[in-house]
Amino acid sequence: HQQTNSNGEKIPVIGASMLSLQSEFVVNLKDAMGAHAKEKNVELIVNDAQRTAEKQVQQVETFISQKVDAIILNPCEVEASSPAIAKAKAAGIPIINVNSETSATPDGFVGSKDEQAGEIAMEQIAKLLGEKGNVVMIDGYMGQAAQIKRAIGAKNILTKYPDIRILAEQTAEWDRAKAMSLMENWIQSYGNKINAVFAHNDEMGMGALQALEQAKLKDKVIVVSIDAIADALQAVKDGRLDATVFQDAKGQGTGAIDMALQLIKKQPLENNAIFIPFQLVTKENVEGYMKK
Amino acid sequence: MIAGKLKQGSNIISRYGIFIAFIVLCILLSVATPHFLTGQNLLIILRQVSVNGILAIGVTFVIIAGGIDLSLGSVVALTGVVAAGYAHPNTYPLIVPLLIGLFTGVGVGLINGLVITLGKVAPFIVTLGMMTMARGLALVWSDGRPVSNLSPAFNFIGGGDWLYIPVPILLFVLVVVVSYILLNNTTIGRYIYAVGGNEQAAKASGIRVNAVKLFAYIICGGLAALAGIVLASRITTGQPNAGIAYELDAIAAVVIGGTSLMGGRGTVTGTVVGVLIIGIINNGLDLLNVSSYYQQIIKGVIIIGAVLLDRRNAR
Amino acid sequence: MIAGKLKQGSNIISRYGIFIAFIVLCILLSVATPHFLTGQNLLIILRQVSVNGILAIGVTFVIIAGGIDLSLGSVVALTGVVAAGYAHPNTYPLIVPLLIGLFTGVGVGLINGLVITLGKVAPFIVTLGMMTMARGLALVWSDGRPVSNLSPAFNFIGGGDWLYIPVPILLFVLVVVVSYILLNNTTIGRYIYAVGGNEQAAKASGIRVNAVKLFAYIICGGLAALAGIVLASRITTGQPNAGIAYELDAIAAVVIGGTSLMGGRGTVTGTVVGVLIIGIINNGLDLLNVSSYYQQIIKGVIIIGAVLLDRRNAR
Amino acid sequence: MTSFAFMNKNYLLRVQHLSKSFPGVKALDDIHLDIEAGKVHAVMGENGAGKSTLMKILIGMMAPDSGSIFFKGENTSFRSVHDAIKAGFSMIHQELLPFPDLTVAENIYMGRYPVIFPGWVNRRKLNADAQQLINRLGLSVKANRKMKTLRIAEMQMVEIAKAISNNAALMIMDEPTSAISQKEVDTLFAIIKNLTASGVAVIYISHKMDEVLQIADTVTVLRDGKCIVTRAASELNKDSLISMIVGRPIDIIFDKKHFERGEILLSVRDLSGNGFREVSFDVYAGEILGVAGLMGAGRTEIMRALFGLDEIRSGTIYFKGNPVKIKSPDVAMALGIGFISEDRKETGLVLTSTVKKNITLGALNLCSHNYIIDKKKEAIIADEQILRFKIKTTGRNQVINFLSGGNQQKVVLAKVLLRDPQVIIFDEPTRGIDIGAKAEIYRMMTELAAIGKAIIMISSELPEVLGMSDRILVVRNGKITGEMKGEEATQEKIMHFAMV
Ligand SMILES: Nc1ncnc2c1ncn2[C@@H]1O[C@H](COP(=O)(O)OP(=O)(O)OP(=O)(O)O)[C@@H](O)[C@H]1O
Ligand SMILES: Nc1ncnc2c1ncn2[C@@H]1O[C@H](COP(=O)(O)OP(=O)(O)OP(=O)(O)O)[C@@H](O)[C@H]1O
Ligand SMILES: [Mg+2]
Ligand SMILES: [Mg+2]
Repeated sequence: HQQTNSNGEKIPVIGASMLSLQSEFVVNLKDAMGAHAKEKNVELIVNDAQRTAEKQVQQVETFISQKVDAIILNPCEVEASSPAIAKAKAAGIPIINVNSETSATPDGFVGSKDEQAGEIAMEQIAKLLGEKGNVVMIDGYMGQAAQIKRAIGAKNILTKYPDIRILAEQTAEWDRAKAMSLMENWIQSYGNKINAVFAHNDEMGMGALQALEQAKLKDKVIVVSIDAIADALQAVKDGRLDATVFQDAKGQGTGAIDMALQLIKKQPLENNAIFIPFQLVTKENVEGYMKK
Repeated sequence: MIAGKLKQGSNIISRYGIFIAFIVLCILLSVATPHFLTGQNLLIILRQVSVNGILAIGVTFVIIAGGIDLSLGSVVALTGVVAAGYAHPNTYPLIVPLLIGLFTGVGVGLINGLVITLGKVAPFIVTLGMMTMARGLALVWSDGRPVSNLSPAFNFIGGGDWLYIPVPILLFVLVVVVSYILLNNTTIGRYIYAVGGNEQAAKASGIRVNAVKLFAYIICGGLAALAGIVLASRITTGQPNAGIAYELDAIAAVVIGGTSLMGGRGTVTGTVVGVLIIGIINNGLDLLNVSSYYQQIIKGVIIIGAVLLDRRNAR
Repeated sequence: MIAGKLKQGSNIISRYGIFIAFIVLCILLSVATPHFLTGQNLLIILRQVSVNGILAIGVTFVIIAGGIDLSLGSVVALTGVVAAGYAHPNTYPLIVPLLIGLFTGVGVGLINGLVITLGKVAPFIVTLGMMTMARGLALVWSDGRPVSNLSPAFNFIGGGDWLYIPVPILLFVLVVVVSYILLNNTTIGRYIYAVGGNEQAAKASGIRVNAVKLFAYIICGGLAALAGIVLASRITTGQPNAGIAYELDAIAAVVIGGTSLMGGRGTVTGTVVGVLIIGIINNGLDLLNVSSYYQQIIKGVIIIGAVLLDRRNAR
Repeated sequence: MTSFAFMNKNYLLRVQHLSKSFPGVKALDDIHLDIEAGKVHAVMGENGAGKSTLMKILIGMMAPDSGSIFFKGENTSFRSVHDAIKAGFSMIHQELLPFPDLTVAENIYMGRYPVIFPGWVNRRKLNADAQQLINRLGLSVKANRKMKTLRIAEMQMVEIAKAISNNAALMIMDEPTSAISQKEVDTLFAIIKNLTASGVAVIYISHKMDEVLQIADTVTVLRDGKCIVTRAASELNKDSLISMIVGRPIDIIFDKKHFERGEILLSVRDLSGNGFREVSFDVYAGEILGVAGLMGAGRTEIMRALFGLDEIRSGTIYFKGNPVKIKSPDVAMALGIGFISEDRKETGLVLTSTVKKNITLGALNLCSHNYIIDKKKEAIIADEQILRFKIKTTGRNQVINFLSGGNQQKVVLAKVLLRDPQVIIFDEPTRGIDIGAKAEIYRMMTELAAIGKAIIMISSELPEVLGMSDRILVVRNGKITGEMKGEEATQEKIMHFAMV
């Protein structure tokens, strides 16, 4: 069944289970992996776990029964996706995590720490606020790893700034329309008391931004969010969004494929945990990110 | 005769039970927070409910006709990305994305209706399948990415004002008025009630049941498309993952408004009240800054409670 | 007599229509990929469907009794986090989290049932409210964080084997067998069908309709709890956001299996086939490496197609 | 109204070689039928003979397997009811087909609303026309009332109004009088006379011999899906008709014997509830207590309350001298009360279920042990009941919905009597039942009384009340207005108490 390349060698097959292909960042990540896999002449099977850890475990089981050569896991959850790691290891198939961590240790890791994103965003807010003011926080879908970690990161920073207060915190489930409604409602109850908005992703950040603009409050309120999706970068460039936090999909994707190939070829890894740091994107440096 | 009068009396109460629940809720919120009962906030609530409102009115047709439509949320996403694709600045005139979007929604409604009537498959399963399919199509069409950079004209639909009133509100009101007339004053509207109330009898009365059902699904699809366009315009992008589970809020509004899921019974005004109840719960809980977790619990309690109050009065 | 045989014959075809769809699907997948028809893969499919299977069997009771349960997915999350909370290593014996989890699910079912029967509120709206409430409770209970670090004994339920067969499969089979007997061979099972078929007539036949409905919702809640425990154990953590939209897959399986959403009609075997159809679609499309977007489209088509085939044969 | 008088020589409708089979039954077998304009053509036959099936084919609700239908000389076979109605057919169906949440006016004109311009309903005209029609039928109901607030008999009259409103050339009436009392029957007959005078052809189906002989010009008898005979009504009398239908003569229908009256089994004191007040009466073992009254008098409501189906507002029920609280039917049944409802579709049967399961539903204790059903025993019991009540079905596992109306009624009887109750309430027990089966039911009632059961029989058929009852109560406006011994009762006496 397995294909061979022109040299008659077996083409390695990598199975990837992705967090959600309805998320723009993950789509970018997938595309980066796909492009690099093509370059390296590897067959890449991509499954969409649709944010369900159980599905992710199932998909890894299916990869195992398909006898793929390596598995790339873009975990849905820290703990809940961990059984997938154990299963792959038990089957002797190398598995690496891309983008985020699980509690079980895989054979390799390429990605970032979501806490860091929250830290960078909140640090920027603190800076822009002059270390003083009221922040509202728009959470991702409650209970999901990214939501929990981004919130933790942000709150870690706030311990340093006693004069910055979280006025309200609410989920908008990663959804732009929901964030917009939430922001509209907050404007009603808090009005001018809001000095800054931290949204767990750019979609929600954009929603909040639009609500503020409609209420003609944008120039008084700072908005920072995470992911650096195209819309957000454009908004930063236009001076609407104050900052976003860039996560290097391309770096993570190519890194993961390379690491998987090394493991397939049983080459030793000089570093089995590559951390690709988040980067702050502001009007000053946005141009550089828009090309990426 | 007296029995008849009595019956009618109790009908009136049962009809207004949910209105009472609505008013009670409004009073409670006004007492709880001064920010609730302000003209501006009420306008915001109306704008916020307009997408769900348009969807709920659409599915009211289908539910009265004895069906259900679970594909609404996905159709919102699909029509949103499709319309947005033709709404970039300096490409097509505004009418193009609008018509293509509406056409997409109508097409989905038509397919739902055809499979349900000719294929004789349960509406639940057909529209559940369509929910998955339309979502897939939206993702394929947009390659999983938001379709942004839309023309100001397009964005006016969701974000603009006309005579100081937000356009989505105007559209919602228009939909309500037209639907009210359609259901109450036209023959096709009355046939929708008949088909939902007793399909056998409708057939025996010479009503072309399949045509009536098709009509209901097409209206529903078309209104879902309108909602999709309004939403895309409101958030200035076509999102392939927009509208997830919107159908549940829409159906909840319809049921809260007293429409029976068994078909044959229901009103547009009821649905409007249902939509407003859900809207003020969402708004009010945000205003009160109730924690996300408790918001969900309270929302569930209020929805059941409102309907319970309604039923209590009906007895 | 011959006439009777004939009638039964056509019943058999209509009954087996979905089986035929199932077998056709299996053959297609076996031809399409060599990985499908392997012992290991079939075992994987069975393990994968066991959570949805247990849920679907539970909701079969409710649907036959003429109701619906939309709270399943949230109950899965709630019972998962609650059970996990008592399942840390070296705290309580295994029986404690199991009983507390089951008790939670039964409690939710009981509340659903009581509001539906005594409050006379439509099951759709009650369980929709409960869907929101149970999710909120799960988040409150777990403070929005996964409950992890569970004992090996607890994790055995979802991850362990017994006589080479994964425990979730054994549990699923047990649930199927017991439910089959309950629905087919016991008086309460017969009453469930009667209540769903014609509530008035059931009442006039001396059946305590409310008690029967309560029973159905309690069974459903209890099985949702079992599914929640199996899931938490399988992913070795109680996840407050687990099980989102699981109710839709469960209900889809039931309807694909020929159970009528109008109540009064349906079988456990049908539900099992429905569950397997959904399971092999998910598994097969992954095996074939169909892109996730197209997967959704194809899945929708297959689900509608399978039911369509079934209905065609029924005529 | 159009006149078809000139077509009298030709047939308005001709049916030739019509056949229809369902899985397991040949419902119609090479049927011929010729219908003349301006005449009433009765179609008679036992339950399940194929009458309703034939009519459903004529109106386009079902397709025949073979055969042809000529309407006004043209070969027609309507593919939908829509076409048939447009061509000038209308039909009163055997089963009520109401739209419960729509108004009476909307029910009547459904599918044919008056419009201001196409598509726009003219409500004023709709209500006015409907009200006029209702008044003409002597019904005191407002046209804008919701259909679901009507009583069964009123709904039946609305169905009649609906059929008439179509100005049809051919009207099919499938048992239009099974749920209405004599007064309404008279109104209906007057209307039929009017219709035929203006050239409308009427196909009339009924199990009531007197009615048919009174109204019909021609009678066709079906048996087992075959045309047995077509005759002018003037050549027939009751006995010849009966023997044609059943295939043998049935001598006495009311095989009434009086038995020694035993203890008081059930007594009711000052019972009030929805639709009745301060009702008191006793029922003795071994007697048949007839309950007469006009439609909507509240008889059904009293019995429903007694059986625990409706709420009791005040008053006491004594069972064998002991006061009892009957909150729900299971309590009533445990005491030994059985209730055969007048509305088999609503409260009688689970239509999606089988004959067997319906029969045993109320008495699963007879064939179960520790809640586990003994299926063999259940099958035996079901078969016994099918035999005992001569239920025409393809088998015990046939779905009830596919049984003919009369046979469905027999299943209700079988189900209730299976529990062997001591007090049995029969609410319109012979509604839609054929003549042979009627005799059977009367015989059964007599037998039950003979072994000491108490029987309450609500009936709107006065001959039945007079022929069967030991004692008769008359109900008017929710109150008992008269009581008399069976042998002293006359139609006049009953009507005196029943009317104001
Ligand atoms: N849809 C159906 N499927 C299967 N069998 C049917 C169906 N409809 C009618 N039958 C059968 O056809 C036969 C004729 O039924 P039909 O309803 O025409 O009888 P009928 O003469 O009207 O009897 P009744 O006097 O009881 O109304 C019966 O045996 C009945 O069980
Ligand atoms: N609002 C209603 N909704 C549904 N059913 C109703 C309503 N009102 C009356 N009915 C039903 O109509 C039936 C007849 O009512 P009622 O008992 O008053 O008449 P009756 O004296 O039995 O006369 P008959 O049966 O001859 O019409 C009963 O079964 C009753 O339950
Ligand atoms: Mg008939
Ligand atoms: Mg009655």
